[in-house]
Amino acid sequence: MEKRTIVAVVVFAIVAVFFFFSIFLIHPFGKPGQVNMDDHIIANTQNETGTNNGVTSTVFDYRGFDTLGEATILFTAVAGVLMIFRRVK
Amino acid sequence: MSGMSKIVKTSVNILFPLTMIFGLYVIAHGHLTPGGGFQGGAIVASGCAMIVVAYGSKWVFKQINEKRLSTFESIGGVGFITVALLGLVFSTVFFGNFLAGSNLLFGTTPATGSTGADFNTGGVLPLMNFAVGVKVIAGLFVIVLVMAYASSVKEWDT
Amino acid sequence: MFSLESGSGFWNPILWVLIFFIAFLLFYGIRGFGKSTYKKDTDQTKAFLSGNQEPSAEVMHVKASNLYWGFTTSMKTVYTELRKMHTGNASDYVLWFVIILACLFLIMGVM
Amino acid sequence: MIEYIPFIAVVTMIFIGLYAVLFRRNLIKIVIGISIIESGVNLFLITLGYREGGVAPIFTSLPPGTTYPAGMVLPVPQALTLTSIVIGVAVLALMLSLVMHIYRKYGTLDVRKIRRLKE
Amino acid sequence: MNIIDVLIEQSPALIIAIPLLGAFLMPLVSRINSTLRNIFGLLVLCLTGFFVGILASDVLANGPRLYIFGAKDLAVPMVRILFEVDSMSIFMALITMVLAFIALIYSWSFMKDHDGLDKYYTLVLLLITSTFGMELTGDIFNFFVFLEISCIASCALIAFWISEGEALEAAFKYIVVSAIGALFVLFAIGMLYAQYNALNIATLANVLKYTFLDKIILVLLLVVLGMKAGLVPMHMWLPDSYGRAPPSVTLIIIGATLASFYGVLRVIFTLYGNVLSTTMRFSIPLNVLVGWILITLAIISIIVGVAMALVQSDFMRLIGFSAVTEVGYMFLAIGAGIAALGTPYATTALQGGILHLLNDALDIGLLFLVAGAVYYTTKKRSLDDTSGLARNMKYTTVFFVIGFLAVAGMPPLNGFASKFLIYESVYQLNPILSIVAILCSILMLAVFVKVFYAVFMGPELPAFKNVTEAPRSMLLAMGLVAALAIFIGLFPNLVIDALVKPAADALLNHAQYIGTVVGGI
Amino acid sequence: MGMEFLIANIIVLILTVVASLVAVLLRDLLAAAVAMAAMSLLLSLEFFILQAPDVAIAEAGVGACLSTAIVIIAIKGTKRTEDE
Repeated sequence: MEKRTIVAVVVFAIVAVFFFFSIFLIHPFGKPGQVNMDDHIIANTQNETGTNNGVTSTVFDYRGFDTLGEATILFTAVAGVLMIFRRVK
Repeated sequence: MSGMSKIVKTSVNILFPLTMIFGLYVIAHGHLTPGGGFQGGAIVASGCAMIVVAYGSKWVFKQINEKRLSTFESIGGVGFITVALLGLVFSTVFFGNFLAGSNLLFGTTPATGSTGADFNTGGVLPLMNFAVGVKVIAGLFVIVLVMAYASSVKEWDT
Repeated sequence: MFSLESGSGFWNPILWVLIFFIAFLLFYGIRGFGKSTYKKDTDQTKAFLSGNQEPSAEVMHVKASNLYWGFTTSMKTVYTELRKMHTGNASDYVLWFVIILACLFLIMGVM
Repeated sequence: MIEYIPFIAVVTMIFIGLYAVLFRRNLIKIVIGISIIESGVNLFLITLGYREGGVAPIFTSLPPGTTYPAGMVLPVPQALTLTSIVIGVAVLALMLSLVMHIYRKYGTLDVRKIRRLKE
Repeated sequence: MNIIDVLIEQSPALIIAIPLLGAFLMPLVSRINSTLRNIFGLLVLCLTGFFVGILASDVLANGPRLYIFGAKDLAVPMVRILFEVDSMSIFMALITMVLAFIALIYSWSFMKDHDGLDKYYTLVLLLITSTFGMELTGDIFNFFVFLEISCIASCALIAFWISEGEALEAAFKYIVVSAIGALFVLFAIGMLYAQYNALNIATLANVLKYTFLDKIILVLLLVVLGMKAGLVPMHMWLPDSYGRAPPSVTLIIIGATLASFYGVLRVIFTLYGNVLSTTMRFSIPLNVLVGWILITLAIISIIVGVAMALVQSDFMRLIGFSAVTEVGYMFLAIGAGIAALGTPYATTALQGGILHLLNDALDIGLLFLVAGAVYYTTKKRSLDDTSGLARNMKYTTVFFVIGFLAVAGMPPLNGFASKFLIYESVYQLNPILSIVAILCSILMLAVFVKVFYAVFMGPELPAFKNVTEAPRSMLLAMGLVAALAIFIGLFPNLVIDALVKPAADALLNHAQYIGTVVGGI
Repeated sequence: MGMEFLIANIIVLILTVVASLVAVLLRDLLAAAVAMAAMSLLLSLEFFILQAPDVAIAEAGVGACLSTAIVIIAIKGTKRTEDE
């Protein structure tokens, strides 16, 4: 085996061990610890935003600015793709 | 990619309106049922991608060019940010939901708890859904179209 | 005034510029003692290479890669390692990232 | 152990993608690897938001007898994941168009041969 | 309540909204006329600059300012996205603003003969917006979104010269590295969310307990943001992309890189501000450990950057490697500041690092502008092919001399002022570090003397007999940067008192940052 | 946690991981793209199981349909096999 492969495997193993170790410290699946932010959204989505869909109200109202960023990302990607495939004189 | 066989074209002819309607439904009912601007836009754009596959990108390019599509995308983006800025004008904060609870357009508040689907709710959210829908349809379609065209043309940069 | 305190010393650019200016004046004065017969663009100023013709500009041009030849040769071992490190392979870039990640994980995990 | 299985799947997917990036030589394979990492992270976010026995946070014709907020899954991770999915497709499109262009210029997709910029 | 108060109150949102709207409108505007497009771009930037200016004057006078998106008050601080602008953020925003202005003025002539300029200006505006967003935001997921926008926009701009294979290669490498990095950031954000159910930086900082998971998160964020800032040995993308992007864009990409550096500062000083003095095993406090990790990487950056710059033969790539060295100096100062947290020279080090951030942007930017002017007139990249340009490009030569003396830290230019603070304070921590830094600074001078000889001095080659001076707008841009460099060099204390000290205090005073959000519940 | 929920979860997750592994290991790029589409579909199913229908629709539309289309277009524009 060449040196690069050995280094990569060792490093890979270390990072994998740490990742696997750390995910067991997250709350068990299905039992989130603290939920105050999300409970607030679920409880108030109907009377604050007038929306039945909690996810839509989060996407467009509570975290609407992220969605603007997301739309911008798509716009950026389109501009980038169009620029890369432009015809050069 | 050039056009495909007649069977494919016919089936796409049937499937395309269905996809279109489903996607527009998902966009319009984003505030009531699962879905929204992004999801519906992605569905419509995949319908458009089907057209590109069946008819070939050159044929599609003759119908609509990428400049017009990117104009649509700009309009969608400007619409989205305009709704957000209207929030700044009417309720003094960027992204303010100024229509919610005002009983105007989309302004009614639904009953709390499990309710039926009242389309006239959601404040500015349906407007934003529409703007984002237009933007996502145009954006994803133009990506697919331009890439398909570039891969079908052998030497496009001279 | 206008001086930058660092806690253990100070740096005053205005003072420095003043001293520099005085030094420049001195230099200019000394320069004035030079020969008055010196004229530009005559045979006086031409390069004299044992009577040979002056070589053309291309020949006289020392390429940038040849500069500091001595330094790079004496540091050859360092530079071979450094060049080996910069492979230009996109996967290796990510590999370096993962290596640093692993090192810091180990350090922080032990601590 | 068994209740951690989604998290284990997440980390496995991240490392499968990282394996593709580090050891595969084809550029498109590298792009696919990045896409798999992204899917893994998306799954991670959704998994964080799941609440045992919860339903989707949508009030339209809610199943009868649902208590809320305790009986609903968390909406914020879903919103984050939506953003992340769109980011993923944007990055994918840009990367693949670069790959197509690189193929025209270099005539190869081997990552070891695409290194005119080195040292 | 007069109109200026309203404007100041709304300015954090408008700083993002105006360039974004400009970017969305740019494809439509550029359809009409190319001159109109240039004027429109400049107009958008002027308007943004006005808002940055009034926001800066307010923040420097009255302390941090909050902006909550979608709600009037802080009733539900956990849920909404908010911008928190303190002196550090506004300092970064001012740097970005200056760089953006200069880049746009420079582009006017530099990009004149290219096509695809509507996309170019759109992407430039998007990159500027995303840099502002990264600097002003107070929400960690929003930071990630803007990081991703800046990564995509930079990648597209690096590939602008699509007819060169190397530009595409550099762009691909850049996007591979930054996409993976961004995904790890998202993973870390997920872990933070899982533990504390919050995405707001101030709220998170308030409740952070430094568990094992937080260590993992800290490492992930530090490594990714360090990579995006160009720390050795994760710097390899930086010379590639800096060397192949159009120089006018490189200036803004430097701004985006510095925003990542700002992210490192934010993570260490604010997000982990409360737990920095936690003692760990072997009774080592966290700040000492993190500080020395950063110092180690910084010293390696300084040495590797300058050593590689010495042997480069491509002009822009050489400047790219010297940018790595400059990043190393910044990290050295910050590392010393963290390792010695609480002592008076730590504050000096921090001030030196923050001032060096500004100086690095200006000096490296100036050198890139000069390299671009040389490329514009001669169409040559390699240092081997150029010679004797000083005869015909007098102004450019003067600007280059200013730039290289500043980068090498020669008095009385701005580079010296910040390096002086760094040397003095790092010397108190460990003299060897300071000596290495000074030696590398001297080597840096050698690097640029080589460039000076190869490009501007030397015999006049016949190919460059009738080379002309760079166009006027490029000279104007270079002149502006050079004037700023000289001004900061001559009056460093003015800049430090007005901008740098508040920024350093804002970083150290994380209690104020947290209290602005959490105290308002 | 219901037993059938857990079993469905585990099966879908294992299939997802297997699909991603296949997508990475296959030498034929077109097959890898199809495997990626399968992975996206399974992932979308998993999102649906985890009560995230919004994300499931987005993943099905974007991940399984458009991403695959883009990858296949890119393979058409370059070449199909991985070997040199």
